[in-house]
Amino acid sequence: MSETSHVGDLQLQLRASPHLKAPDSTPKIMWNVVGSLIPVIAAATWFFGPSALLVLLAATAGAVLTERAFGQRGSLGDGSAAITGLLLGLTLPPGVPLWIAFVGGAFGIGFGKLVFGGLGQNVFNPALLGRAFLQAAFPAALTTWPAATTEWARLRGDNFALPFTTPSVDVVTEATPLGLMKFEATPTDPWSLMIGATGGSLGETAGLLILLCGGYLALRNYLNWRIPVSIFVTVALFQGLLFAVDSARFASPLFALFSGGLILGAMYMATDMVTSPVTNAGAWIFGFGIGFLVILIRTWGGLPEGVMYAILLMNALVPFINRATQPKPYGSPGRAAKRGAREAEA
Amino acid sequence: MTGPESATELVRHAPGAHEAGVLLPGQTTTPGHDFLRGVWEENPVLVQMLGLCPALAVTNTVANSLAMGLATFFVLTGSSLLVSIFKNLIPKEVRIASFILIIATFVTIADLTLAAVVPNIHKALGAFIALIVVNCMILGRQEAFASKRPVGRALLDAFGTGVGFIIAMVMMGSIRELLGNGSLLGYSVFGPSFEPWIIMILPPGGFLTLGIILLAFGWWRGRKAAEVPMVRRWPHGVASRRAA
Amino acid sequence: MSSDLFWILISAMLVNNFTLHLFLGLCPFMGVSAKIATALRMGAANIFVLTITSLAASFLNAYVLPHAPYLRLISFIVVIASLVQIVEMTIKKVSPTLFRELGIYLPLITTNCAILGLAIFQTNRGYGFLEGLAFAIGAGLGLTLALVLMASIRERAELADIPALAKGMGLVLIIAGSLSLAFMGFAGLSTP
Amino acid sequence: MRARLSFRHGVHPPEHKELTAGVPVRRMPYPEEIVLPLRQHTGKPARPLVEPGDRVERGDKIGEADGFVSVPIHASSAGTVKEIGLWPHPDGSMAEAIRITVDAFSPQIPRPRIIPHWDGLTPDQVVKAVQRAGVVGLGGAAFPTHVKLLPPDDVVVDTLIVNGAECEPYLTTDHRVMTEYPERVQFGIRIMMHTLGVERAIIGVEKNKPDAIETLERTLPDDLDVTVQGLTVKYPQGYEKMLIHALTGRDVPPGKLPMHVGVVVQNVASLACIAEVFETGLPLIERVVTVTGPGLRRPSNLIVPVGAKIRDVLEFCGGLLDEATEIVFGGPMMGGSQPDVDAPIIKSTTGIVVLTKKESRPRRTYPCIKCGHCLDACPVFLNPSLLGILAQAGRFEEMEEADLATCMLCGCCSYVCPSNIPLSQMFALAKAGAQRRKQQAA
Repeated sequence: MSETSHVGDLQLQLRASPHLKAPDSTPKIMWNVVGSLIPVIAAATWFFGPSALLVLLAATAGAVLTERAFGQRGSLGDGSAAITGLLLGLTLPPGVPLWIAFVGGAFGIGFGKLVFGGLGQNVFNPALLGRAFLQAAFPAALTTWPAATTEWARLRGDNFALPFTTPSVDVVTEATPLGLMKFEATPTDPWSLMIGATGGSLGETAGLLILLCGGYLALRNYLNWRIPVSIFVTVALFQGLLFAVDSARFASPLFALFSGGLILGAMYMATDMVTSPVTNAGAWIFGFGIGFLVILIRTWGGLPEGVMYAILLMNALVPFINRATQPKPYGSPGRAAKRGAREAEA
Repeated sequence: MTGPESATELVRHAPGAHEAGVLLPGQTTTPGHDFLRGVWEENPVLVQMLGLCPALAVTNTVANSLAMGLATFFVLTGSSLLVSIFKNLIPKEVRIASFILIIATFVTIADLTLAAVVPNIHKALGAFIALIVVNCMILGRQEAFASKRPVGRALLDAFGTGVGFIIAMVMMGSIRELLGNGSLLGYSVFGPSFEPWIIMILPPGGFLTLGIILLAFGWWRGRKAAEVPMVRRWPHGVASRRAA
Repeated sequence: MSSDLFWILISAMLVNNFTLHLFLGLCPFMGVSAKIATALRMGAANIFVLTITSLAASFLNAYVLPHAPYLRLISFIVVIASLVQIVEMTIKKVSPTLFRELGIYLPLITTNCAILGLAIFQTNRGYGFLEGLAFAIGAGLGLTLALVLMASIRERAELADIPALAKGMGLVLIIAGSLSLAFMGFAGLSTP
Repeated sequence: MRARLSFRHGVHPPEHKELTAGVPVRRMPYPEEIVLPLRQHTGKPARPLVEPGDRVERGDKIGEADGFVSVPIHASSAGTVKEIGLWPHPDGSMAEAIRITVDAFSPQIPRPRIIPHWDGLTPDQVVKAVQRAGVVGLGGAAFPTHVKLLPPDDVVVDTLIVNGAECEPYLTTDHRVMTEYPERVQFGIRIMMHTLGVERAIIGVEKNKPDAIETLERTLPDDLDVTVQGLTVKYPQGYEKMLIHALTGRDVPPGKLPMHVGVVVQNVASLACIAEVFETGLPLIERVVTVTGPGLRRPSNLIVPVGAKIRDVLEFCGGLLDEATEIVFGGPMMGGSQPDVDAPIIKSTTGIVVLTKKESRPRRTYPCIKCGHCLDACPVFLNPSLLGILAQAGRFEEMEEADLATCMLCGCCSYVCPSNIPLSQMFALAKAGAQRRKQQAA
């Protein structure tokens, strides 16, 4: 938006107002998200060994290479493809074959984002769409959770299975806390969930750390805090209600909050700016919907975990939510009515 | 926001409706074109987006696709033949109802035949055989073509459209079975170590497969358009009408 | 019993969504899903016709078809089409406004696979009168949900910078596939 | 009283007022030539009354008001009319202007004139006097002041709001007027309350000007209900609608004027100017201008004769630094880039801000990522994200349905947009387009 005109000895720039600009930029936001994931990645590597890094790398390579091949020129610089790859990697089990992680990243970027026109245009969270695709395509590989081993450097599964071949499962596997709860009604101690001493996907453990990293983004206004807060409150409320009804059959709210991918999903996936509502009222509704669906699927559905589907379903509703929660402009009758009601209350 | 004013307008919004092979008054076509049109250029599934319900629902294996394609081919040809023969006897007011009755009769025959000949496949296809009745492609050919043309032409058109439908069905079925099961017509292609892509035989796989085929067409068309800057080819000489 | 009806409704609406899981009613799903307002009306009209269909099918299954099972398909088609025709004429007489809102969609719906599909599925599963009704309403709500979701997404996508090769139905199918993937989350939804 | 006087949303750009906030107002010497455009206010331009070669004294009327929403133009210096023709206008266009060669040896004494005593005048006579003096709103919009003083019969005005918010970064004109001429401001309030017949006046000043608040409070008249209120420091606090909301809690409905909710808003500098009219009899021929910015050698607050060229003003302030890249007329949030340093200061010029490469470096535009920051910034509760997407898709009718008309082009959305989408620029274009369509339809 700038041009230059020569007047005498001066070279003047012409720009449209405003002539000042807030320091944030889209790539800065995106790379901050990537940076805030580094501690989470480190924790995953600490818990799951080199497999974690390999899987994250493969998923990110799938996402980034697809963006590079089919995306607009220079679109890698905005960092959104890297986020997609890393987040997808964090939702995968450590032992998953690398080719599967790669396919997930490629699918997420290709069909979750690029067909819609690239950055900012997609409807579904690309990382979760990739993950949902993998879940439907390779259910066995995606639900093989290797048990913790004493040897840190050992691979946690057949990471190096040849492309398109079935991985050979020769590791000892264990159920995730949610699986244990759902199919054997055995709750796990919430404290071990918080610090990450459990099995599961790379980003499903160490809830407290993810909360901290997400909190950093919220403080810098790089994510809308209303979404995670509303998800957590909804889940805690509904699970609390169930727990109060029958504490033997249903898990405690604390368990519900810290088990599975809820923290990662609420902090990093649901808050994806592109696929969440633009209005704050919409953010509350969006979060409530996710929380409600998580409880619905976890309690009454056939799957132990529903965070991914809950977020994808609410993603589909976002255009509708945006439309329903349009702000009432200054001075309009709608706004006057709202103010009147507030003053009557006061 | 205003809704469409009439049903015809609504239909015009339907995908591929503008190229749905609606005959314009006084328009003539060659027999060869009558046949070939439906096979590829105006393929009912891939171009006109008609008959999507079976194309997505039963194409998880090649065998199912083929059976469904043949059954539909049979119903389409039979109905077109009958409609074309009796076109002058059917009063205009009840023509749609009569078409549906004729189609339903042929579907019942197909249903009973399949049940007798290939009971396994008949079971796999389930209710979707009965649903051939409401395949808009078949009714569309009766309304747009068979009821206005001599028997021979009507048959040619039905053959072409039916073949086009089978091609699309088998195309979908092959992709889905190959990836979803590693086999074609039940014979393993990639060997036992192949990890099947289960999603391809699930409902989302149906949507995605057709979507990907259409994207590939779009890409191919885009490349062709980039090579030869040509005027959009309207079916049945619409372009010349526009020019006049 | 009433909870059974509830789960039949939920199943038809979410778990085995007519459009996204059973591929029924795809014509309106692809064709009339460009605008939310239109999609909502189409959905409402669908719920209405599905309910009538279910009632008609229950009646036919109970009293007519036991005597002539081979007439099933033909009688379904004929009865549903004529019923819808009668209802359409009645609405036109009684409430022209409602007719303007829904009327033009009715004849289109009659030859929609969702309608006949409902009658056949209802018969195959041996649903009685009330179960059939719950099934029809659930299916109608499911259709409406899918239609409105698709319409709202398409309204947004229309403003986006869609790559040339994905313009048109290719993108719509990819969106439908994604929706169908998301709806897989409802798999197995039933009483705990 | 409410704890925080403010409005919702808005932004906090860096203020940079420290450059000139403590610098007392100085008088700039007369330049060699002054240029007086006939269009210096909202409404119809004035008609010229002089011919080339005419001798004019300081304060002589040289342009006549053309209709009710128009004001006359006066010579700001003694001299000879050189030419009447097109000259660069600060809005970027070329406009009809009267060029006067300044008489370097004139003592610049105005012709003797009668100074009416304000108390003896009816409201109508005050309004006439204000119009005759060519007074316009000095806050930037340049709306003829007298028009605001004549509410229609069915409108009851109960409050005069005095705008001393000055929310634009860099600018300190109103700040200096309030601290250096508080009596004039108070006198202006007195005349204004008399004319409007209102009982109550509220002066709103952003809290970043404690000395101004303190000075005004010290000089408050005893016999009138005038109060000073400190406002939260936030852009655009000085916008009429935001200010009314902060001070009275009232919202102006779309398409209505502040007087329809019982309020008249006047800028402090305009009030001081009205006071001067009734003190000295001189029309509006000079004004306080903040000349500032990181690209300027000596940032200052100046009394500048209307019509002085930017070039002369900048030279008086020591000239530009090498890094200077852009000259902005008015504040940096809403002002326009100046293509030509020969354009003159006009009645509505609140300041000149010289920006450097650091502020004006071009930034890459990214697609909208729907972050919603613009919704949180928009002081009139629009959805700039949606409006921007509609604008890019060329859907101008739908933009109007999305309440484009409520947008006041404050620039908050563009300021916060991380994707650097020129939202307010697109809205300005769309609004202009809507205006055109409306005119064509009529």
